[in-house]
Amino acid sequence: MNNDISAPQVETDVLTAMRRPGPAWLTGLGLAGLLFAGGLALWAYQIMHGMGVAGITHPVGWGVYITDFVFWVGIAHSGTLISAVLFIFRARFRTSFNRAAEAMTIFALMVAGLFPLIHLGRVWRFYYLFPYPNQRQLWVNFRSPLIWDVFAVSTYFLVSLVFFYVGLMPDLAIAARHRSGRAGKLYRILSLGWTGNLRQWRHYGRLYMFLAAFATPLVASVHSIVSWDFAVSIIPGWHTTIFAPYFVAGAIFSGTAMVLTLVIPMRRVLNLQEHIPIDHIEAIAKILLLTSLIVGFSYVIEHGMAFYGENLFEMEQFRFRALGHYSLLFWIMIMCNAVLPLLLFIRRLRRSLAFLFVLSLLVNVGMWLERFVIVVCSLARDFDPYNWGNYLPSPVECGITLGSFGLFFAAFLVFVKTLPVLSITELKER
Amino acid sequence: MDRRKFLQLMGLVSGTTLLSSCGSERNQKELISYLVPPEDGVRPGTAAWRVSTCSECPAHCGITVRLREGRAVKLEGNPDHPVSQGALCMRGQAALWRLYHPQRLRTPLLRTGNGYRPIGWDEAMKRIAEAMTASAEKSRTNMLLTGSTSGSLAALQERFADTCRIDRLPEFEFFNHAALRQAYQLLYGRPRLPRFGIEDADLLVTVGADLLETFISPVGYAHQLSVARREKGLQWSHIEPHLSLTGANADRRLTIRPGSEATLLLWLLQTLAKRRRYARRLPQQILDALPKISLARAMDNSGLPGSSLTELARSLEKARHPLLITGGVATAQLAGGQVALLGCLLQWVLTVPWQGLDFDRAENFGRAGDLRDLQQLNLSLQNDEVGVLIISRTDPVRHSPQKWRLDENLRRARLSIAMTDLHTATSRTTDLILPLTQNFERWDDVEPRIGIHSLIQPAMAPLHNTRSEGDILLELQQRLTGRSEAATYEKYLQQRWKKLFSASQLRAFINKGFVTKGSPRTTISLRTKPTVAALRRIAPSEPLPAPATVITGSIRSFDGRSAVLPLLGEIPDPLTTVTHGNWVTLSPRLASQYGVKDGEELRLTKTDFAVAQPARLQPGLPDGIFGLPIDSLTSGPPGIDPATGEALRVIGGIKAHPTGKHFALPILSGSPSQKGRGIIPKPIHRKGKHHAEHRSLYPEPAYRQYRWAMAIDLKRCIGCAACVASCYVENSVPVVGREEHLKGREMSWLRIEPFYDDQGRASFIPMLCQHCDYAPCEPVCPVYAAYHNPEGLNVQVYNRCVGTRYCSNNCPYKVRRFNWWQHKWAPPLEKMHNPDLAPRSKGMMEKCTFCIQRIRTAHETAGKEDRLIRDGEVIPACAQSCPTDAITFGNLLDPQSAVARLIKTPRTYRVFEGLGTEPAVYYLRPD
Amino acid sequence: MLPEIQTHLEQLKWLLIILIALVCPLLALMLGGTTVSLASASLKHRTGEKETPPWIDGLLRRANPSVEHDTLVVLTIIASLLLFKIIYRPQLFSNAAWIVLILLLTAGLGLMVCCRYRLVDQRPLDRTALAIGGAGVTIVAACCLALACTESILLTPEFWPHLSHLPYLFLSWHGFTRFAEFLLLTCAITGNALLFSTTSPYPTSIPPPAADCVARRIGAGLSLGALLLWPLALGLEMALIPSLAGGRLLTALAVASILLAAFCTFLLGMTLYGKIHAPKTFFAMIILLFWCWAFMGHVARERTLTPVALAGLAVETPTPALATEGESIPPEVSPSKAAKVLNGKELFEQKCSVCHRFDQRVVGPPLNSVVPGYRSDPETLTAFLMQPVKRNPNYPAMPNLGLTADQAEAIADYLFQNAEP
Amino acid sequence: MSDKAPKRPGTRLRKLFCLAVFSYFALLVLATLSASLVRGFFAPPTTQPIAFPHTTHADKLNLACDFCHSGVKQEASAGVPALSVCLSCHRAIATDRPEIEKLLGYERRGEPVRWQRLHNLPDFIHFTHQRHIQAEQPCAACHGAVERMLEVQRVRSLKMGWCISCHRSRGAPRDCATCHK
Repeated sequence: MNNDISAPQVETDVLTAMRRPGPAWLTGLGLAGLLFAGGLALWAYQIMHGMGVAGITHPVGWGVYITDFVFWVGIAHSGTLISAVLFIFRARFRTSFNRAAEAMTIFALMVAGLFPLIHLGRVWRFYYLFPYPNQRQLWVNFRSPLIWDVFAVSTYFLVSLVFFYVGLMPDLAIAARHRSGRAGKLYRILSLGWTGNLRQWRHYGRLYMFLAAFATPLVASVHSIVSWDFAVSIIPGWHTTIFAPYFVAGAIFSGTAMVLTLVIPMRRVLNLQEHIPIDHIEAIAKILLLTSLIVGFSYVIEHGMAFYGENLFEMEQFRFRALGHYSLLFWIMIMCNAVLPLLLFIRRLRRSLAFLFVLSLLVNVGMWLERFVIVVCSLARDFDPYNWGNYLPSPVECGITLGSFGLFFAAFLVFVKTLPVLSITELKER
Repeated sequence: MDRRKFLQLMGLVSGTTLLSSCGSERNQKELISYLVPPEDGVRPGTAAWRVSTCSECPAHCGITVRLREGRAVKLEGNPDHPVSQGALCMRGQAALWRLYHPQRLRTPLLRTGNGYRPIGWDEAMKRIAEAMTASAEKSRTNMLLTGSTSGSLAALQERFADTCRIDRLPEFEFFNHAALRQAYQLLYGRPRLPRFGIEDADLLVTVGADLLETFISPVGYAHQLSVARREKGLQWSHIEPHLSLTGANADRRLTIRPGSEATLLLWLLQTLAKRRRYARRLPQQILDALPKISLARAMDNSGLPGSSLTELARSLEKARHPLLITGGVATAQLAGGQVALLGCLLQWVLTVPWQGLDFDRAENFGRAGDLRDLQQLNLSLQNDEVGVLIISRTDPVRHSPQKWRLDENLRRARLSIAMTDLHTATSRTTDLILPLTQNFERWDDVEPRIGIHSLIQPAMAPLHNTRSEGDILLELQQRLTGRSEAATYEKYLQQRWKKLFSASQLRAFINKGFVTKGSPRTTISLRTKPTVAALRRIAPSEPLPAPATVITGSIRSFDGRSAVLPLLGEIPDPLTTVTHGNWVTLSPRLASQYGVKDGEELRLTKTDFAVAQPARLQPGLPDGIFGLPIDSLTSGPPGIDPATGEALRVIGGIKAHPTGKHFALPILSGSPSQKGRGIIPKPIHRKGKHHAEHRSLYPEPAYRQYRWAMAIDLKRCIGCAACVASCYVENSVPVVGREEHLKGREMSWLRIEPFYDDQGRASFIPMLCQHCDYAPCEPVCPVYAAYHNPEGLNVQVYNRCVGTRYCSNNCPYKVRRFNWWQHKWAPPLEKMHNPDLAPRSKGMMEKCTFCIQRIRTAHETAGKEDRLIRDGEVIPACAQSCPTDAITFGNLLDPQSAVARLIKTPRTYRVFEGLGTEPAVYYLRPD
Repeated sequence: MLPEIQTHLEQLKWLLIILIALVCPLLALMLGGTTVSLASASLKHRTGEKETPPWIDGLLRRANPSVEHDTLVVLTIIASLLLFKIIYRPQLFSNAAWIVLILLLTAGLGLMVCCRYRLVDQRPLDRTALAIGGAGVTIVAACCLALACTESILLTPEFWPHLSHLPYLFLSWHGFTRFAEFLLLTCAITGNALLFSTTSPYPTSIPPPAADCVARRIGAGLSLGALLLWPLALGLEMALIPSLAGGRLLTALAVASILLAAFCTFLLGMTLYGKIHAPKTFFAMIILLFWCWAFMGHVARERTLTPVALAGLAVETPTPALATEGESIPPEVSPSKAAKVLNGKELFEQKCSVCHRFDQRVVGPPLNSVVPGYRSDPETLTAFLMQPVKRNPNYPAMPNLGLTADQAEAIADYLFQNAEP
Repeated sequence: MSDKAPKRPGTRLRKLFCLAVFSYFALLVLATLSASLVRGFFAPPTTQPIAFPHTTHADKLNLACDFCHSGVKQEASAGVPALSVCLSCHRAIATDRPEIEKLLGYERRGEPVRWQRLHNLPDFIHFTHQRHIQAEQPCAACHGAVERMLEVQRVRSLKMGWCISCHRSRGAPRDCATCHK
């Protein structure tokens, strides 16, 4: 590691990233905000007119909304992985990414939390989903995976928020010192009076270790619950026991891809090249390769089990996925998720930023399509051939999906300008 | 005059006040008191039943109308009515949509340019009277053309015609069975259609007659068929050139080349005549007059293998009660007269000994004419001989060939008047339109068969400013002759009924809805001389050149008259599952020849006949045939058969070419084949691999008194979708229209799924919520909207549903429907809502509830008498309306109940039993 | 219910209100004071004897102004509870439950008092004392919650019959809001105590000692927070109050107390900025808020517990005569009044004369034409009077007045006497 | 709030603070008023077309409830008495009173009386009086002492929680389909 950079140099580099936003940043924020506003308007339109404006129909009751929900919860998993799991493994390269990854987790979860409401037919009765004591003496149905989702995603959001904030406190104190006037005062308050004396560091260390240990099982549990939304049903193509590990691997895969997508351009724009060396990015690429292999293996398992078990419904389902109405999306998914990442075996490609950036975009496209194929194909061709039907996303659904991307990127842009993008304290330790 | 005063006049005091408004469900804010307390019946919250008769088609089935708060909300068959025995077809169930139709004519309309101006009744009557008197001076004749009329209205028309110097033209119906009637006239001198004794037959051979769709009395025949199959072991073979719902339900379906029915019947007659037993029944001159025809010629002419012909002849000989019926498509072609004659002759030989034909209870087509009379009318219109032309309850413009240009000729009449309740092709061309009161708003009686008088009784006060036809005629008579039979049509009815019935008969007539008066038993005898003359005239006919098109009657709209009802457009055609549209069917192989897929337009042309409709692939349809439902005919039939006056419905030598245009055809079936999933387990169950004996991890469901279950006998189900229409009306299921169907968002709680095997044989399965013991939809609903109640029902609590739609996704039968929109009911359709059911708003899931409102009412009556619900006390709307009693509903925990007994038969199975959902709907295998 | 209590019920209710309005501020002060002192004592205990920052001692000193009146508080609390039980719904809770509640409350108060004595003597608190004090505070708080829920359940008479079967009905969101309001008032009054009970007069030019400064800041914070949250709690209570209890008066009271809280905040602002120093008025304001809060409870109860609403509740166990305006609610609907004087004439006047006359037709037929028919056997007339059946079609059906046998007998005799033969 | 002597810049802050507190309280007063408005505390009492006093009929005259509300024993809705039931007595009695004048006016015009409904259940609920009367529930259990009310008012919340509690403690069926249509 290049430890020739002095401590104050690290501080000035990271904090200069937070100075007055340039025109590029403003246009980016404006565009993202516009997308998000468009998404909200479409959602209001859908509430006013009814679910009919969306493309979802009779056999295919779920469509783009649930795909987006699983996609965004998947993205959120990178934060926990990088900040908690790698912290426990004492991985050095973690410090380049953990702040960006944790921020990404929180914003992705905020976006993911919206979709269970958007896909509700009567969203003005959403409070039926929460188990508060009510005069009707009615509880929610605790056997329903949708209720598990409510608990899992909210727990995960809180833990990530606390984890992100605890990690941020020392950096806020540093930022407070460098800033004067109103902003400085705000940072001082936010850092909860962090003075950096020995006692505080002792507490901080212990707390951070506890939080990391506590967040690690979340990596596996939250996305397993999200996969159980499908696994507990009896629909061919959903009702398989492989879903939990398959979805967790998929989540980490798309999460790390999104980290790369965000960090690579950020590194160049905010010129933090020295602080995020190529070796660290190569380490992330290795994780990408590992999870891609797991996901590829899961595809093989899924199709293999269907034809091995000779279950009529499953065989038709997977034949339809590969050769049916949505076969193009299926093959793009296979290409993006299982075949292209194999190029990462080549060391030179692993270190070339351009290739990694393009690959990460493709991986996220692949992962979105994977969720789309799972959700839609299984519902399109299930038990009774009379009910087979196809599904075409409607403009409203696409608008709301773009709106969700708008919200995510707007939040990330705001984060970049208001909070230190890299963990200054950990960089110094390095 | 309301019903009570009317009945008091008749000296019968029963029934209730007809107050319309009390405690209507819409605005719950007010409790509106009565003026006079009702003796019984119309009390808020309880239903009253009123007997009446359906007049959606000339069969006139008996119905009972369910009234809630003075509104008609449901129609059900009148249990012991001789025509329909308690069942009702799809069109009968949808008749309420005609009563509350938003576009119903509300006032008389006078043509101004090409638009219409509403005018008052007096002005309309004055104009008609003046026109009739004026045309008398100008040596023009006034004419009255009506649809099939019977009972008192026919008598009044007779009197009206005599007194007001107006010619009463023969009645015009498109399905007027002219060829058959002429054949009977020729053979026995009785121009009537006999009642066929199908319930006593042990072998039935139908040639072209679509018994289950549009032939004379479909519901009656369906019921007779199911009784004969159940008790007499009836074997039924159907001979037709194309594929119809009747053919699909026959035990054996012989597809012959179109136009070869005459030679086939001739060969059958000839082979039977060889046997002494039958030869005795025919006089010798007739036997000699029979033209000779060899088996080989019959074979290549009809396209059937020799074995099936001989086998058919042998079965006819062996049967003790054979019955042969021709009609429908077979007699509606150029050689139709010969087919009818030979068919009736064969009937004489086979059926008369065991009295299979009953001319004393003949169908009431007595005064029906045919298209030749219409041609005559067209001619007299052309040379301006017609003064006032009154056209009532029929649509000649639509059903006459394009080349006659009847619509322009109508304008040459001095004054053309159309009496109808909804706009038709004819009413758009006449000068004056008089709106008629609907079936449920007027007093009347009809005579579906000779001797059977069936009552039409008002269920509610007329909705709009309409009048009954009887009142119109009486007022015209009053204006023209200064004297009328009676002040109003009700008084006329009273006088006539008093003369016709004894006091006890009258009481039964009012309470039960029908009376059967005995008619003298007469025997029919064969008139040999005209028969021989006719036989000599038979020329050997060649089959029509392929490819041919067959114009079929539609079970959804009869001859097109019911197509205007939105509910009938919404329910899919049983064979093609297409809704809201027109189509032409062709076999898959023919389609690949033309290179067309579902929805691509195909243009059929022959000399002056041209039709272009989207194609629909129909497995089981012979290769050289295009099936055209009657609604797809945009310009009337291609021509008429000069010999019999029937419209030509089978045309050979058709040239067809795809036009390249593509129509989005709303097809509800995802795939015509079961793909080997054993939804209807034909003899070869899926590859024989049976699941291990099913063991469940779940606790045994503890039902205490009731476990509601249903048994559906697929052998009896004929796929007529009467149950689907009944379910739509009973549960106020919204009609969503074509665009929503294209997206696959139909709302029917119950659907008929047609599946075809590789030989193209169709079988139907009604699919509804199975109310499973371990319902996959219940554990996944986050808010307990899908909930299992202690009586085994899977209850859907509408106002608790949040709309995640996971229940619909997880249901293997996909029977749950989601309200994508807030469905609006155009006024006055919302009056048809069943108040026992909650209105569903957008965002709610809904599904079949085994008519829980009926179960609840049964619980309340049983609770009042402190007893359990008896078997058969709860009948869901679908089971009640089924003509063949295929659906049985009851309590599984009561071993004596019908459904429990049915479930023990070996044919019982359940759909997707292997999934372990333990459904409560047991199906009985069709084989 | 003793007759004397029946008659003076109104006065008793006012007495109860006054008692509640008196007791609540005291109880609140005790509760608040003990909590603050316990907290500061435990802080002191935690940071060890030596280097406890001065402000903790300041806090300790302020939180225990005077202990003498504690015993007085305990007694008045018990008295008001007994009075509450007497006035309202003795049967709502079994006496045993109420006695247990009183004992618990006294035990809690006792624990708190003895812990405060230890604090007054400035003897360092060891762990057990802290535990006792904590236990005391929690018990009293629990009892206050129970009392708030009682106050709420009183406003929903429809749930009374089912309380024994479904005890969880006792807890309600409205009850919790009332308890939250009580806690807010406690914070306000404690904050006020900390803010104003300074050893040195305030404001003074010389800066007061550091210890007081922290205590004063905590006091200001507490009361400002309480006063700002008070309108929220009232708005919530208006939303959650059972439908029967709500009304214009109650809303007016709520708005009044919000304005009062606004005025208090304004006063607090001025004090903080040293403009005025008026501990007395501020304290009076808080007491007034307590009175408003208690009086709202009273108004709600008055609106709900009308005899009309209380009818038909306890179906199985016919309720003993409820203590309301001296009238007994008839157990079931067909009002068969206690048989008054067995005098046919009066019964006839009161019940039959409305529709019948002897000589001419009013609603029913003239009695002279009907009664002679029954002379042969009087029993049928009595039976008819008890179960009137519609006989003559052109007269409306005679209603069943639910007469008892002897009433019918008396009327029948009267009719036989007065109708002509 | 620093308690040092107020400095010049502090006043702007203080003005801001006062404004904030004032608007906060004003807002909360509005919130309370609107909460009461929504709850209908300010709604004018429902005025019936005819001021029918239950006190005289049910209490003084001791008429049983089902004399007028005849539907209560046989079927679901209790219903209101037909005009002829009122007129059977009031054609002859107390015809001078203004309310009876109104009644006779209705009868002359042949127009039904449109009573304002107080015990109003949502339209997805099915409630039968008959089953509750059969279970020996007195009318007062759900309607209070109507014979005491000069002007009929609702004294029960008629909310699901209350119905469920009664069904639970009396062992009546709690299957959703019992009440939900």
